[in-house]
Amino acid sequence: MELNANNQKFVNESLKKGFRVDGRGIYDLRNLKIDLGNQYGSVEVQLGETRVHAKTSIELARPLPDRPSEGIFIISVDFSGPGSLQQGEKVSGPASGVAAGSDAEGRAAAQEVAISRLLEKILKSTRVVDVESLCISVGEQVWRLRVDVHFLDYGGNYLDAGIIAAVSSLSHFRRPEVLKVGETTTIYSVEERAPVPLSINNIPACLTFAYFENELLVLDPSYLEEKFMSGSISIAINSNSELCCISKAGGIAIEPDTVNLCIVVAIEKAKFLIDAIRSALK
Amino acid sequence: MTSKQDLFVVPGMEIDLGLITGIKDENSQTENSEESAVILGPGLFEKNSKILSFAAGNIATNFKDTIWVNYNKKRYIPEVSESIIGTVVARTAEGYKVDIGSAQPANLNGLSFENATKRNRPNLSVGTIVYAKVVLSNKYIEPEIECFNRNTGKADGYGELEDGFVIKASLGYCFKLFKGTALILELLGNHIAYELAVGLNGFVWVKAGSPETTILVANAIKNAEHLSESDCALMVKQLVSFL
Amino acid sequence: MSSESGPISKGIVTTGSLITRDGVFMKGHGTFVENGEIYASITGTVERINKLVSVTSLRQRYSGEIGDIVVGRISRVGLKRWLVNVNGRQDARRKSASDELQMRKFFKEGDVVFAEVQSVFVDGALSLHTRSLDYGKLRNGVVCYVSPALVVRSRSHLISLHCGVDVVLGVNGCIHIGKHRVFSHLQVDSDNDEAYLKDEQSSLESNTKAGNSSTLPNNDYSDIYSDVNDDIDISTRTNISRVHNCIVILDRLFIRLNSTSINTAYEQSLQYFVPELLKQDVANEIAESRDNKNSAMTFKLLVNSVAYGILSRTDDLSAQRYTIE
Amino acid sequence: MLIFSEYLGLRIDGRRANELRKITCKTNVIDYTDGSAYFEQGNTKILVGILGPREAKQRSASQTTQVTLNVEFLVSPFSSVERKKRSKYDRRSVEIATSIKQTFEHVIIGQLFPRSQIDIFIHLLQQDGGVLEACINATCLALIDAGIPMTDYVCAINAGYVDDSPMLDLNMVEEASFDTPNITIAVLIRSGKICLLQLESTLAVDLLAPVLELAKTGCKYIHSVLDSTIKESTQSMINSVTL
Repeated sequence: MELNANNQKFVNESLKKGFRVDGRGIYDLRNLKIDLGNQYGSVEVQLGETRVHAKTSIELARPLPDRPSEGIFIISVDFSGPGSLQQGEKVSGPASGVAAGSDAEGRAAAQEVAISRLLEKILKSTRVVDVESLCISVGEQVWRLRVDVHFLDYGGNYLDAGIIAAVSSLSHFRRPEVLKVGETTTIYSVEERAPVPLSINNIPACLTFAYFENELLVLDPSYLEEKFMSGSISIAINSNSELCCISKAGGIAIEPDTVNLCIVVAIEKAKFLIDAIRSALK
Repeated sequence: MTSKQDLFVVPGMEIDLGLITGIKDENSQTENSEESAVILGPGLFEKNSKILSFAAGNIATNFKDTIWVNYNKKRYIPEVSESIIGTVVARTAEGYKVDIGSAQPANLNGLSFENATKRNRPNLSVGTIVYAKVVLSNKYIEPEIECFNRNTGKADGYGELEDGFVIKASLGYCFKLFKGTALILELLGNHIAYELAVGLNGFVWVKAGSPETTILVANAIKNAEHLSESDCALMVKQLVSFL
Repeated sequence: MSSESGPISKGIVTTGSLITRDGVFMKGHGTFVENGEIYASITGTVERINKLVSVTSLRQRYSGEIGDIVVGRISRVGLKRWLVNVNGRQDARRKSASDELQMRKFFKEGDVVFAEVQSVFVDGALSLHTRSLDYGKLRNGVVCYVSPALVVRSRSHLISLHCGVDVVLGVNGCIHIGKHRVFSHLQVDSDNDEAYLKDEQSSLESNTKAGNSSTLPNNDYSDIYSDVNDDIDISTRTNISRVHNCIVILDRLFIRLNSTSINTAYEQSLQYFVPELLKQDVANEIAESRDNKNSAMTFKLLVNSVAYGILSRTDDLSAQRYTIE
Repeated sequence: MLIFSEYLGLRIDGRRANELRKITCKTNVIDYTDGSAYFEQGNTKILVGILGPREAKQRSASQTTQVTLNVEFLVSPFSSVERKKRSKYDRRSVEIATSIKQTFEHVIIGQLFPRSQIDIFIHLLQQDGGVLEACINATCLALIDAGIPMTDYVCAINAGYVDDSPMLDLNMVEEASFDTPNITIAVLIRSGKICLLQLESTLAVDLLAPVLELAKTGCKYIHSVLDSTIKESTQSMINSVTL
């Protein structure tokens, strides 16, 4: 309900003077809370007001015909209920340039598709989970790993919170141990043998910047900033500081060196996020 | 207005009307035998001759004939003569549609502004915010709001709000702020000059000299909702030190 | 005057190219200003009228001006107005004071209307009026769409070809080709009663404003608004479709439409059957033979340099459509 | 082994590292559209039709103060090796359509056409890598042909690293091969600003800058091709009209 022209003008005015509406610095992340659930692989992440829950589960399956030696890694994203982006989208106005009614829902639905596709791309392109390690016996039996990401409360910047939740959940998850002796493969139930962690190659972190008129940048946009931004760029960096994914689709055009600036800041902040995830999992 | 021990009710609890008389007896000592008509305020409803509460909150009465429940909610139900802050959502032929956080957007007639005539009427664009008063609210038709005081014809505060920043708060907190009894307002007032407009529909409009002071005031008010008075003073001292 | 003003580009400019840096110029249609410099926002030729710089393009949708004569089709009747689709940025509006039922007696959905632009709204919608003799409903014919740039804003928009066919050139690129409309009986009856002529020709609201109730034109004048197409004999029908195909060829080859170009194209097309007209080779022939002196249009050079694949009316998007030279 | 031969440095289709595939394009190819373009980049063939700006059809779009853009991206079943009927709403098509809509939303000068909509129909006839880039170039051409005011040309290209040397304009084989990181970039020609940037594989940070530079020169070349096509077709129109 705070989408009105006054707030839009106020957000822009204060950004010009280097102030953010929630008092943060330009490159400050909101405070991050990662709570591990009682089950392996169930994690809830709170980034400022944004709350996401991720759950990893596994089951046996036949491998895909064209990739007999690889396990299957599925990411499913769910926005239903309070977390959906349609909340509070009713209000129109020059602020979001969006008319009330279906158009707002249309725009929100497209945003949800964009977020889930990006989340999938980042997790797949950075090869967080080594799919070869999920193979039990080539061509017959593989593990089918599935991460469910539920977005619970929309406080802005779902993508970064979603990545943190998914990655923490994958690292925290334990699968039943498998012993392969010659032809016979025995799968120990959780009671018999302690479950084994997945082989995680590296932990990526995603940093999203929102930008406003004449190249004003802010990291980790909050609800209001995300509604009034003129565009955003998301940069995913893995644990050995390599670029894994960049997505800048739409919004006003920006200078190339603004992109480089974002990358430099992203590398710095990615280290911080990855350490936060690692310390939470100890 | 509330009796010494606040009687806390939960939804579905039966209220016996003796409460009004009971409280009244303590103060006025007059015996009130015959059945006087009782007005049920928000939070209460009548079901086969029993009064039940549908809200969780404290019972309150005005000792004469009305009894209601003070309960906190976020979804605003328009009540006549309440001041609210709304956002213009659409322009209609005779005025504007204003979103005030209730089920349906309210109608604001183009002429219901201080000295507005058929020819010179204020020209609000979509997205501007207005401070207005609810003049018509009933279950079946869209609420009606106005931006001027009907009897004096003056705006006295109502009308378009320029610039400033709007924050969302729960209705109960806004009610407290509206009455002006909240300590946080004075504490901030000692240090910063700021303008404030409180809408009973859960919006507070703040405007101070510069963006950073407006941010400070807005965040202070937002955080003070659940702080005790001493913590409020502490918080303000800390915030002000940053200036 | 241009000596002391800064350099200004001439001829064809494409989107985004700089026109002039000099602050003295004002930006006109088809341009935009970015930190003091004027850039072209569309592709076309630069036109400078002393201080005003604008870019005119041949490929833009029709955006109306006051006084334009347009041909359109009624798309909706309601809310005290007729909505006319004139292939413009917004549907044109034609106000009427009477209620819907009465309005349908004059124009209803699907009628082809011939009107003049009265005013242009800020969002590009036009308001039309039919307040002079030859405006109103067009019948007994066919409409075809050409690009608006080809129709020149001239006084005479009604061309009567000697083969008994009327061509109404709408500035918005809609052209109505129909049976010749005989005006005689109209003049005779109505000249004795000036008020009456004004009444049924002029738009309704001026009528009601004048106080007298909107008298419904009695039936013998209803043919002005009747939408019954009277039966047309075969020869006129073929003439109508011949002229139609000629206009389609002219549009394909992007040749300006005026009485001369249509007449000459019509004469050249006489040697062919009407359906043949739309075949590419026949069209080229017509174009070549059009090389007569008075129209000074050397088709020959034109057709060879621009080989358009011409869509034959009957079949769908045939493969020939995408042959690229 | 993607490099055809080591010492010659030729790629699998015989091109050098910074060579683009042959681009042929043509405007005004469909009659009943306001603007249309046929664009071929190597074996990727795209047809774009533009209708608009015209009266907004859906109710909601007719309220806005800006033009509403809607983009439909259709893949023809015969477009790639195996015939597959893809619906307009499968995820990849929706994603490409939204990327194009977002890219052009800020380039088209939308305030000139309030309450109107522009429809862009993109038809992928044949695909051989670089689909999103070719769609952007084709749409830019069609928009200019339709005379829709824009602030600049938008040219797009993909580039990447094959056997760790930067390559321009990757075809399907190069794009899909395992270890080639590739980026897609759309650039505003005049200001050199970046409209769209997508990287979907791991790439060392310092390798990004050179590939960005290479891609920008590629875009400049594409711009020259598009520009000459537009100039040619405008010139021929002017000739035939003024004749």
